[in-house]
Amino acid sequence: MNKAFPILGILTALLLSYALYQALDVAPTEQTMGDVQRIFYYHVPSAWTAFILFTVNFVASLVYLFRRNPASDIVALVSAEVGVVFCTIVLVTGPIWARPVWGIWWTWDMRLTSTLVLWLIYISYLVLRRFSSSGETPILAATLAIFGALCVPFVYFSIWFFRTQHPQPVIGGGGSIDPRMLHVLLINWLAFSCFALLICWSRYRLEELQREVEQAHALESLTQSPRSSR
Amino acid sequence: MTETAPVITVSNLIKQFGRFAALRGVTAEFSAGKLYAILGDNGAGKTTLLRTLAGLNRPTSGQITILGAQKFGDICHQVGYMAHSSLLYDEMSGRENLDYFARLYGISESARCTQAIRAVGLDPDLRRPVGQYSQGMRQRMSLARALFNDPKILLLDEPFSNVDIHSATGMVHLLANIRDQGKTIFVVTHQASLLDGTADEFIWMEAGQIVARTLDLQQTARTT
Amino acid sequence: MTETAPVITVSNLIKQFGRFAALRGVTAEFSAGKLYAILGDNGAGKTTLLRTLAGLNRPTSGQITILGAQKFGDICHQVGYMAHSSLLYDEMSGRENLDYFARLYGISESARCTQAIRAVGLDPDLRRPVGQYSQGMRQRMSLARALFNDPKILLLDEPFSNVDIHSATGMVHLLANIRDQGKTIFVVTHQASLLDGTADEFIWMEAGQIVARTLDLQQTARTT
Amino acid sequence: MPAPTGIMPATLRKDLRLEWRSKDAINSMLFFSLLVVVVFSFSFDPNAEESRRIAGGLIWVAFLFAAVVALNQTWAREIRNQVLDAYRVSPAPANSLFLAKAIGNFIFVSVLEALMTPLFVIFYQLRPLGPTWQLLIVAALGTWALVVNGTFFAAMSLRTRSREIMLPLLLFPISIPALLAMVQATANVLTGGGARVWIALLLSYDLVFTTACLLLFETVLNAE
Amino acid sequence: MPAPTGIMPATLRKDLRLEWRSKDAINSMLFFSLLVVVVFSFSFDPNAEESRRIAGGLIWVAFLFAAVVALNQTWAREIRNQVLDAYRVSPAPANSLFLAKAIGNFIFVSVLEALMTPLFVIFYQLRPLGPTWQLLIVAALGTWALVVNGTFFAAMSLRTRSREIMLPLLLFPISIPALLAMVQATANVLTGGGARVWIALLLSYDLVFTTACLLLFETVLNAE
Ligand code: HEM
Ligand SMILES: Nc1ncnc2c1ncn2[C@@H]1O[C@H](COP(=O)(O)OP(=O)(O)OP(=O)(O)O)[C@@H](O)[C@H]1O
Ligand SMILES: Nc1ncnc2c1ncn2[C@@H]1O[C@H](COP(=O)(O)OP(=O)(O)OP(=O)(O)O)[C@@H](O)[C@H]1O
Ligand SMILES: [Mg+2]
Ligand SMILES: [Mg+2]
Repeated sequence: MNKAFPILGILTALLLSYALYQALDVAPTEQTMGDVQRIFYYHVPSAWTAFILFTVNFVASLVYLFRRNPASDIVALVSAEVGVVFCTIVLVTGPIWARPVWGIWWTWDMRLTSTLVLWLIYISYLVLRRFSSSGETPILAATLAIFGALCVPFVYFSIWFFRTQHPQPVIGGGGSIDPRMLHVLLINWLAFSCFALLICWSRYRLEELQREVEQAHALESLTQSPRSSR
Repeated sequence: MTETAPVITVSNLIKQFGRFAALRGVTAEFSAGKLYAILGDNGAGKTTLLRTLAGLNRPTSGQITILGAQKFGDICHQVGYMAHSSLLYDEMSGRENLDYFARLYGISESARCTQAIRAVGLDPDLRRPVGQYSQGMRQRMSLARALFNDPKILLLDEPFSNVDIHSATGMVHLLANIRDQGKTIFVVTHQASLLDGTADEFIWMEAGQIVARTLDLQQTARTT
Repeated sequence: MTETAPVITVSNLIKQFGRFAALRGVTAEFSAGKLYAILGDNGAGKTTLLRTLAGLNRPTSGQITILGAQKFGDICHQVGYMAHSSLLYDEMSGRENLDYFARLYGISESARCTQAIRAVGLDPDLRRPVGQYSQGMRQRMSLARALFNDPKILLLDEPFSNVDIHSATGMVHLLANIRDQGKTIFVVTHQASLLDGTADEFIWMEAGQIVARTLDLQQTARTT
Repeated sequence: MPAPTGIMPATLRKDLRLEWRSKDAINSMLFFSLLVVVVFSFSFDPNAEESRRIAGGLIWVAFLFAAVVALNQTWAREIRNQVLDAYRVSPAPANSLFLAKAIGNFIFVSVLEALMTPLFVIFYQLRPLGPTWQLLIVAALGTWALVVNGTFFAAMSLRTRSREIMLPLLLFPISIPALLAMVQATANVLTGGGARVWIALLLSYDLVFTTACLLLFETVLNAE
Repeated sequence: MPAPTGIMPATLRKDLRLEWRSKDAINSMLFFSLLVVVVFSFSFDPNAEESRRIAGGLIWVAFLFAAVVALNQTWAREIRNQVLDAYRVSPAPANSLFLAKAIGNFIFVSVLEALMTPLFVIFYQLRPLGPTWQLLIVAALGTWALVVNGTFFAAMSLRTRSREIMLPLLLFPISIPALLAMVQATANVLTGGGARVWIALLLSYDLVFTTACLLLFETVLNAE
């Protein structure tokens, strides 16, 4: 941790600023949408990062249910938290983009809707963790995570069927992408992934320390003179 | 008397609730066919110990072996548990309650339930719902619920509280009988004198630990 | 000792629950500054009597006069009542509970609450919510709730159940002190021996009636 | 009798504190309202001109649901350890309890409304064509109407004896005029009309039923 | 281990009996959904073709909310005297409890639907233009979808603070696909289309989540 962490930190900072430069300056301006389109380089990488983190959450929860090891519980918690943050970025950048381009903040398009539902599911996961009074919150949370993951395909299908009956909103039609744009997009994605990893790592450490503190308190009450602890 | 193999072995049992340790390293062996009285001040951890034995609390660390099994699920039909709360549905009569719980244990003869209700001194035909019982009647019905499946191990959390003195003495006789059939009984109580002469061993708890085990009540080898 | 005027007069009190009569004509007088122990088998109607005195049950027929008033509402601030259940909010600490109930009685000095908690042997600064107390700690906090408004009449329903023996003895001393300040105390209990020597009178109930009143425990003039 | 001033605020504060204890109360309410709005949008496929007509109904049904959840929760707390009995034996007037509960629920539901309304506006692209300030009045009066009757009947349904008469068939006709007025008023304002008549109706409804509740609550609370 | 046959039916029978005695769940569901029907019928003059479009959403939202209220009630019963602990110490498999609860709730919600649907039809002058039998399938599958997840999450929310509000928080996000399918299928059939795709979707949703619930329920029930 001690050595690798600052290195990753610096690397991420460099990558992020390079990606910013690429996105704002190097990438070509889109013809119809103009400069607003550059939000694309934040919008899409955030979405991908969020999806990856949610997958991590699912896997970690499964592992926890079988192994009951605290480490995978912490991984699940952390990936859900950071995933929700990135998903929020998608949900914020999307409408910011939509307003000038489509003229409305929100529409019940398939992709928007499914992202929203995904976000709701993982928020409810975090809410459960916060509100649980059980001594075994991790188990409950892991179960919910599995339900959430199972739900994702249904969300996609249902919204797909739902919306095929109505014309797709404005975006449609965008077949191929300018290779330079793709290049910038990938760089941004790499930067975002590093950034996410960085946050997850430090959050993981924090959670681990917090649990150690709890443990130490309990140990203290174990060794304390028994009378006074009542 | 020959020394029997222990039915319950507990080693270094620790149970934490968040930052608070309610059991702080309990190690003990209990043998079959004995009646153990568990005594101790309020908050000593008696209920927590019983709940942990009954598989309702998962120990933070430490080992429990009951009837040779490590997993409570394997032997749960041989354990009877009675708690502070009645564990009964207030809206049903005592009889209906027992009939339902009997099904959970795969028992279908209702004679067993009738017998258990009689044993604790209640009327099996009482139609009133349990919610309208007096406190002591509820307590007795709750004991009947723990007894009816004829368990090898009985875990009783303050069975005598709120029970009148006659019935309590009756209960003690009942428990002594059951013990004499080779069952192991744990009774948490604050009315130790009721068990004087009946209990085989008194177990004194304090602040999450067993501080003494004595063979009779007078010999209070308490360390405080 | 001069005969004091009765603080409570009960005449021909009947309480029916549907078809079942829990109190079947209770007639009695109780004088100030005494500690009455109410004894009797389960289902004898002790709780019902106490709840009726506390204004929680409306008598089917019969008369109750407490402190000269016919309506409980007029003197309710001079009565303390402790029930089987804790009558406390599980989510708040004991201190917060008492502070709230003090407001209901128009008491704003929190010193009274601190004092009551100390009196029952608990720590007023305990921050844990009552829901996490052990059974006996809850029972004591519940007694504190009945005491804090310094009532003239105390109605206690099984205050010693689930309380460890040290604390129970402590509680008895406390009650004796309060009695000596001229308060009237009713204690329903099944652990009569705890009150032996302390209670001024033992009142034996059976099947909804007072069957005997004796001055000490040995003199069990029971008719059964 | 002690001065009952401050009982209502104290009770209200206690309720809010208990609510707040479940720490992120506001967060969870925000999330709850978001979910309700989203569920509605999925079910109704909002498009501007049609949705403006039904939005009045939608919004109030959502609030009604929130209110039902809230009401159940706040009363459940009071019967957990029979705390209500503690209130009943205290000199505190029944109406203080009623008002505190009603106001507490009013605050709770109002917060939800404040959170949900912007969401509705965004998702349904609502823009009131009529006078917006009237909507605020309608919301306040309407919420009070929901809450005051809801609190009363929730309390009634706690007391077993009165449960039978609490059949929805009784509560139902009583609530209809208020709901009708709220819905119509909201729809009118959204589609460009005024809502003075409805406001007047709501106001008188509130007055009548608040008075009725205050007069009758004591009876309900003290029913056995 | 004893044969676990008959545990599920016994538990189901017990639940139905309790509900029959108290009528908690059905009363509150009925009340809520009656209000919803009336509120909506006031909030827009239903004219055939428009109401047909909107009725699908309306009906299912009403049922979803009613189900949430019912689910909270049926589980509340299990924790009243910690009866759930009695289930946990018994050898009865967790899934029997789950299935019994789910089927019980399915019955409650179906009864509600059977009562409410005629009202909807009358108030909104509905006449399905598509194949009516598909509606029955949609209703059955859809109700099961709501109830199976609802039962699971209600059991989970027992372990949380402020459990009443927790249930919708957990249930709604995961139910969105099912809800969407129900609403769309109903609307399609009403307006003259078919609903095969949606039925297939609902069927697979039901299968996947029933399996998941059965696999995971034991873990949730036995978590402390
Ligand atoms: C309003 C809220 C919005 C949300 C929640 C949202 C969500 C998403 C998500 C989740 C993705 C990644 C999915 C995937 O790669 O398959 C995505 C990709 C994308 N979004 Fe959005 N979006 C929003 C608005 C917009 C707007 C207004 C535009 C532009 C007009 C837009 C353009 C794109 C493009 C071009 C992609 C990449 C598509 C691809 O690579 O397949 N989004 N969006
Ligand atoms: N769920 C819980 N969360 C936090 N602390 C708890 C919990 N359950 C018990 N405790 C604490 O653990 C300690 C032991 O409690 P326990 O109920 O085992 O005591 P006990 O010996 O049964 O006492 P009593 O004789 O009063 O019933 C107490 O200090 C209690 O406050
Ligand atoms: N609400 C009620 N409805 C019907 N019957 C009741 C109700 N409350 C009490 N009873 C009955 O009245 C009788 C007396 O009950 P009570 O609770 O007064 O007994 P008790 O003397 O306090 O007994 P215990 O020592 O067991 O607490 C019992 O038979 C009981 O079943
Ligand atoms: Mg205990
Ligand atoms: Mg009693």
